[in-house]
Amino acid sequence: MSCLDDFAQYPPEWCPGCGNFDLLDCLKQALCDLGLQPHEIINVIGIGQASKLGFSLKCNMFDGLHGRALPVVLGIKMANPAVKVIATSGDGCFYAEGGNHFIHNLRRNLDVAILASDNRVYGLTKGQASPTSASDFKTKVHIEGVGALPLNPAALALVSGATFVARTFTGAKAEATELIKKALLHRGAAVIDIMSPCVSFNKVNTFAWFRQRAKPIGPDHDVTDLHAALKLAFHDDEHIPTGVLYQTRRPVFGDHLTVMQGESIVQRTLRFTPDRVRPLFKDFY
Amino acid sequence: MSCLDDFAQYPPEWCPGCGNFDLLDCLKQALCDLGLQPHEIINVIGIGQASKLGFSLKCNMFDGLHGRALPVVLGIKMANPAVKVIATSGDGCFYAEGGNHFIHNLRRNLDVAILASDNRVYGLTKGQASPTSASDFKTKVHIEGVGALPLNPAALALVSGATFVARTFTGAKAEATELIKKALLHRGAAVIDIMSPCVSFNKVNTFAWFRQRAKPIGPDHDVTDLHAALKLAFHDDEHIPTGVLYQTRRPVFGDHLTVMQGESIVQRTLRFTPDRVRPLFKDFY
Amino acid sequence: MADLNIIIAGAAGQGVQSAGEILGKTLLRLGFYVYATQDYQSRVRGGHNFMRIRFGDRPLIAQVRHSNYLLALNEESLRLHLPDLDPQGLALCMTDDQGAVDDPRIRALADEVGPRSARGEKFVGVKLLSLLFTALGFGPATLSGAVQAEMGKRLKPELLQANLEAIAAVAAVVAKGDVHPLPFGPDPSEPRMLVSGNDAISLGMVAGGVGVYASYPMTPASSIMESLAAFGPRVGVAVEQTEDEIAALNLAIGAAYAGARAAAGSSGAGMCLMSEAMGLAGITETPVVIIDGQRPGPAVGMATRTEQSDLLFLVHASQGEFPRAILAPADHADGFYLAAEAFNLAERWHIPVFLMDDQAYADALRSVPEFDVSRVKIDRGPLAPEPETPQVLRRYEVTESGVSPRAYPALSKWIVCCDSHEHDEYGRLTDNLQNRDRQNHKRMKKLDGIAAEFPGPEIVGDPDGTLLLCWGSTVGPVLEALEQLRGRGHRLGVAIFRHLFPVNAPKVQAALSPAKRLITIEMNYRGQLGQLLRMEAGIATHGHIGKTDGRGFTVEDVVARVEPLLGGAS
Amino acid sequence: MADLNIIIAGAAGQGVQSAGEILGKTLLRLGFYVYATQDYQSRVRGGHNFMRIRFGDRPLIAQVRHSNYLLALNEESLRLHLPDLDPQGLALCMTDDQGAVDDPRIRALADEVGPRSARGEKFVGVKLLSLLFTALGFGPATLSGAVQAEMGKRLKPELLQANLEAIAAVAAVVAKGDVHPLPFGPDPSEPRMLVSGNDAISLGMVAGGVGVYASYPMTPASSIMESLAAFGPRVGVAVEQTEDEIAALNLAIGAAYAGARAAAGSSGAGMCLMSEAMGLAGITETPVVIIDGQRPGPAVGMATRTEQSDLLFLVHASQGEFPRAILAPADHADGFYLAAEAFNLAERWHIPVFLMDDQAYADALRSVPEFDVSRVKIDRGPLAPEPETPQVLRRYEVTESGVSPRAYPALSKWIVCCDSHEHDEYGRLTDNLQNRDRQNHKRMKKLDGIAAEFPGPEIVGDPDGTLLLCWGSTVGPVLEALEQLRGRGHRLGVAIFRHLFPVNAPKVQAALSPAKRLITIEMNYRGQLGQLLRMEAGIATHGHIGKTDGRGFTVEDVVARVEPLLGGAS
Ligand SMILES: Cc1ncc(C[n+]2csc(CCOP(=O)(O)OP(=O)(O)O)c2C)c(N)n1
Ligand SMILES: Cc1ncc(C[n+]2csc(CCOP(=O)(O)OP(=O)(O)O)c2C)c(N)n1
Ligand code: SF4
Ligand code: SF4
Ligand SMILES: [Mg+2]
Ligand SMILES: [Mg+2]
Repeated sequence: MSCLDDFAQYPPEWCPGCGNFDLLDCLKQALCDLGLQPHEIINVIGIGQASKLGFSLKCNMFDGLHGRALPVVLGIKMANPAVKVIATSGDGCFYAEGGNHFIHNLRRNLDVAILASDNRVYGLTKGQASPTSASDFKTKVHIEGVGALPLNPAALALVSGATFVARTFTGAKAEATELIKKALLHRGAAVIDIMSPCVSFNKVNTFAWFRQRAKPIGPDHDVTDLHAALKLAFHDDEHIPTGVLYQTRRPVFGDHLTVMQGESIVQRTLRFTPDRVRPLFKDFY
Repeated sequence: MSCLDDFAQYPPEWCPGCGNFDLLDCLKQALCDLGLQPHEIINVIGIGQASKLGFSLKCNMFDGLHGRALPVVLGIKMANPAVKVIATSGDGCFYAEGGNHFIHNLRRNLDVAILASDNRVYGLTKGQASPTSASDFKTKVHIEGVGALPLNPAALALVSGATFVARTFTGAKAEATELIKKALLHRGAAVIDIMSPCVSFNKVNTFAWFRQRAKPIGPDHDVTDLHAALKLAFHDDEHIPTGVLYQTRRPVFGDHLTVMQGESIVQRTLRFTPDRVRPLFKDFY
Repeated sequence: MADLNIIIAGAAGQGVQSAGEILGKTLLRLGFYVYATQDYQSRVRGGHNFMRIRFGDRPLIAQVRHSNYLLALNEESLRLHLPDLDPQGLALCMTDDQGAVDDPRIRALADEVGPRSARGEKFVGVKLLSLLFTALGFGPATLSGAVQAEMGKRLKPELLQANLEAIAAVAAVVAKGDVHPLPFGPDPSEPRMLVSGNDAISLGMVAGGVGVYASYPMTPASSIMESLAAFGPRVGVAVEQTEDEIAALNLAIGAAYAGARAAAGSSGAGMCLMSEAMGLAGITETPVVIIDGQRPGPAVGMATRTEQSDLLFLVHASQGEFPRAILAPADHADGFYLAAEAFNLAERWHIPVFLMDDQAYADALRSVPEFDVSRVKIDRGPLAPEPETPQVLRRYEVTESGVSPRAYPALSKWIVCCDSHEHDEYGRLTDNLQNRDRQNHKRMKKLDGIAAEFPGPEIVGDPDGTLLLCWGSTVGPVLEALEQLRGRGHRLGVAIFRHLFPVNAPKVQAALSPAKRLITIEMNYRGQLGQLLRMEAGIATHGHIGKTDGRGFTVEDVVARVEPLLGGAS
Repeated sequence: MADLNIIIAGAAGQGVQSAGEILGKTLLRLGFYVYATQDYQSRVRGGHNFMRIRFGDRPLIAQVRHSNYLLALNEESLRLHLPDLDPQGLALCMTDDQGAVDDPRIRALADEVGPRSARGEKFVGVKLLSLLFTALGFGPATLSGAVQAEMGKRLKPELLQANLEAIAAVAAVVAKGDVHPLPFGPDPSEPRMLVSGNDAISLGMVAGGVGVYASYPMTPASSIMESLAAFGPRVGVAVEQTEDEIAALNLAIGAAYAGARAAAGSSGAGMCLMSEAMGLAGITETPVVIIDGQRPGPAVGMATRTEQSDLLFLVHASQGEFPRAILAPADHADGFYLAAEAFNLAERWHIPVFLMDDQAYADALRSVPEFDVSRVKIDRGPLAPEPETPQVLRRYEVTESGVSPRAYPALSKWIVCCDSHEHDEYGRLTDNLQNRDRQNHKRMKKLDGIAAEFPGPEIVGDPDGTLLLCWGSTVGPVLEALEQLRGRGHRLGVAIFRHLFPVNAPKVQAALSPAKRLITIEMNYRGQLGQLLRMEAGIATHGHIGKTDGRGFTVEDVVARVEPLLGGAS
């Protein structure tokens, strides 16, 4: 049985042509390339079409609430810092309902690979605008267009403190696979904004639209330069630079906490006894 | 009676020396300078020491939930776009509990003056770290220091789409007053990160600490240059540039919506009749 | 009195819904009464969806399982729905989709029938409809007219032409023996509209003066946001899709404070996220309407299914204690009138008012006579007379009723201060003991006033036998089952609750006291209406018929669950 | 049996709390029983705060209004608290703070007493304590020792010296006639600790194995986060202050999924924000403990005050239906044992378990014998035996009890899939009808199992007269009032509820059935415990004594509210 088969779970239920099929392929390939095993990793998913990827990837999975994948990851990493955790969901999940957790967990430099499948629309709930929809995007709710400035995921990630920020496109599978591997290997908060076409509800940002605009970042970009990365993040919409925008090193969440060193809390919990409270009593006499 | 007295309400209950006294003075002065009247404006406040300013400023006031001032403002502005609205609260309220509303209402370019009194600590709840506390800030909860990267309010505002971004210090009352006036005159989302000492719980970022570091931005800064503004936002902590970092023009929330043109919804509601539903019935035959 | 039931079934993306809508609209226009329900999965392509479209010569209020026609868009649909098909019924499908299914009731149509330009998936719906229309004796012109009316503008001319040609060609191949004249005729006595439950609510909100609506997409509530957005520019409703549900209710509260009639809506998860702001509306005494489109929980639960399990949550949601009101439409007309009335209630009492429905109701299409707009009265509640000079309003003046006159800020000389803390009469934060008790009591006593305004349950059938207690989407099937069961000699009645909270205990007790036995029948596990009545009015119920599989009751479901409890005809 | 009650009162920032703590600790170390409560406003400087410190020769469980000594740090404090001072009592203050208040019980001290180095505001607390200690007959050495022990390390040597000199100088000026030997002695029979309610809970959580705690600051729950953070490095608890309460409970659920014992805590507003995640714990069957430190609502309410008005909210919070358990400590020992037990309950049943307290309990200091750690047993619930090869766990296997063995992901070869949708036994999303009913039933039937484990209420006093039903912080004052009222010949009992939900109806009915009359006494408006019992066990109560002014019951309050209901001695 090939490694890719090891990760195969239930067949996906997306629309034919959905970008998430490619994302699933790339993720499986990346996991295999890195020699990871299904029972060693945890995929925390939100709610949306993208997050349904979780049911088609065999590995430990926690399917949380819409917008709330990252706090679950934080809890997992506090309990068991060594485990490799992926967070998979869509643009609405990470940036609308989950916007607050997104920025604060990047501040924490939470050690997680955030795979944000960005189709610039709400797929699962049938076509409402997402935070990344263009200002003139029209939907049943936004009959006169969205109006608001689209949220720039890469820029938001950069100013919030992500230590790895990349952008790619599901149509560029080799690049996407490589970036996912890099994100998985990165120690710290790694964000990939993965442009992914929704064939059913986004008739603007189609496969062809992305294909035409996605342009790999040139070799002269200094990935450690925050302001250079911010310039790339604020692309004009005719040219969307893909690849690693930024990578740096900073202590990850927990590095400065005594309790998170050594044996994990989960392991300690396996054999703690109530006696551990005794030394605390003396403070109260 | 002087104009400042017109705006006087209940005496503040802050600790002597709290930066919010200065903020209150500056705000009153700005309102007077602009010739505004207490019954014409609305101050929407959150929960925290800073937001208690609302009880000491006589004008229409809506005291909302911790973190939720801005959605209330959005509702007010949908109902009555002409009214001038101020949102006043602290760093915890705007950037922690309210972080999601902060970024999304800046995307909307909601027409509001956001006065964020930033003492880098939770004053009201007695000294926990706020999102803007330094990484090495120690509290009863963060006994080993905060760890996370402090949130950079100005940078976050800039990438989120604020059309006016400024920074000031309560110790620089003339500057603060001028900036508040500019924010009130600005049409769109105006954010002022107002550094304000908390004498009781922040023994690091004291009045003297801010005074020493706050340096007005030089005249050669181009306030329309986003990337220049971002550079100023990412100051090193020995030199904090104050003044207008960025100002631009973009349609404000509602400009593109038919229903928000002309007479306000509140006014229309004063004399609507149920008959307005009749024309819709024909769609259902 | 007679009716027929048609099932259209297929995968998501195959056009079940558009076929169903054309059928429903056509039947409506022919003068029949229509009732249609939707059963769909949370996916955009694939899986299994179906609609039940029932029509007849009298008002229909429920779905039935038993069907007379099946339009199967794929093999799975044949397999799944043949068991419910009448022995005399017909199952219509394309030859390719019949697969290995064999049944004398199947009529399979070859793709080749009709013009070359009308081959393949896209034409299956219209072809099967043509079979159906012919079998029903309507003739192809009826369908062609409907297709032209419904899709004429959306389709390219050549595509429309292909559709029309296919309709005619298919109609021609239907065997004479399969054409059965309808056993009943239309009732063209009055014009009728075809509205979903959520349409009824949306229209009622417009009649009730909604000015601002805020929501975050969530099934089954999203369609209200979409309808109001579509109506918005025509009637003056501003709709905002917020970043989350927390923002939605806070936004509505802000708009209501400013003087608009405002509402927020979502499903149960959204109610959780709105719950803190419910308390904000409570303590600031801001009139706001909150719509809960229920679906099965907990958590994400079953996104596209139905349940009535949020009742006790909404009775108690948010910390502390404050007055609120909860309404639930029992039919589509209720949806309209109660939605409009919700704003009056909110503004008369300065409270949050909940309107609860559920997916089975929200998505059910029903033919109804045009809503009577003249029945909608507007009561904006007490307003403070304009002062001479600007001054702070005694916004929380302690009054007999608990309601204190309000003013619209920045529209008057009043300075209006609202506070989320306990506050004095002017809206100033205080934690003074006596003030707290005064203000808390002022708020809480509104509950008595509201309850006193509320009617008890409506009793249909026998009040003094077994009484079935129900609300919302459950009412329709229960009422139709009632007819059948009483027809078989059972002494049975139904108590319909529309005003769920606060409970008018004396009226409820009076209405229920003649009954020998009280059985709740609800789409939930614990019998929440029964729990509520026990808690609020000391009423002991004697049993609960629960349903939690996510599918709305059919009439047959109700009969099957109720009859065994009745013993012999009583 | 005797005790004395001391009030220390002043503005925020004047040191009421530190004076109170020194006094409490000293009394503790002298071998007295101590009970102290805190009354403070939501501000850091100014306003009016006070502590009541009661001590005696037997265990004390409640605060009383009547006081024997008043230490007034400002004039307002004198005015406010003199009315409650015993005619024989003493009011101690500085001369400058006496203002215009005139009362023979006042003993004002001139600032000049003591060394020059000990003048001004900072020394008021210690000087008044010295007056008090002398009047109580303890002598200055006791206080000096306490000050050295408590503040020796924190104070600069010269400041400490000034304090000690001031103590001695002040002691010397107390009039002989003001010194009254204590009418009771200490009980040094066992060592005792002085813990607040939240201390007891925090320690119980540590004993119960908490590994991860997440919270966002909110009075009165913050002190649990602060204690656990302080304990953290010593005992291995990781504490995270999250960006909001939503994150806090989702975090705890993640940690619990990973295999830690995890909890989240807040006050009522936080419960609102956590409510969606409560349902997540419900449907994913993740064991998690949730602490609600109640305060008066709705919304922001009264930040530093107390109330017991979240009960029905937490019984029903979150959409849909799922099992949960709710515990409430009735005293400080309960706080320890129930907090530990909460984790067992959560892990035995794979449910969210709530521990409810309130500000009056959270902040009340009480002397208690050391908690008996050997009483804490650990039960981590059913675990799946390790498989041979990696494979997906049947995490939601349908079992008799409703509990399915779990495994810790990434610590075993099991692949553990948990799902917030309705799911099959392996955690795969499905909206299949039959599966839904199976899984929903599997979860809901846990409620029966949990209820069966739960004891009924504890009955103290007469079971067959009037029975006062209470829980949480109300229990202490009610029990002490019981003694008084029974002493006056009333036939009265108390029913103490610690296991609030699910209700073990048979046991509750049995315990309450002998009573002639049931009266709930709670810090809320509607009588929520009574409503719960009516709803869940059909128990009719006959009255409710509510208190909603934000201040915990004193013994006098209870007596004054209960006695009129009792008629003559019965
Ligand atoms: C609290 C809550 N609000 C709303 C929903 C409904 N909902 C589910 S997925 C979704 C948005 C999906 O958009 P996105 O995250 O972009 O994912 P996509 O389907 O586009 O991949 C929404 C609004 C929900 N499940 N929970
Ligand atoms: C939902 C909710 N969570 C927590 C609180 C408690 N709370 C009140 S103010 C505050 C933080 C105050 O910090 P900040 O916003 O920085 O204001 P400051 O007092 O420093 O001016 C907190 C946590 C609350 N009122 N509501
Ligand atoms: S609706 Fe869009 S995002 Fe969802 S499966 Fe279809 S193509 Fe993919
Ligand atoms: S605690 Fe800090 S923020 Fe609050 S009033 Fe005092 S100085 Fe100001
Ligand atoms: Mg999306
Ligand atoms: Mg602050």
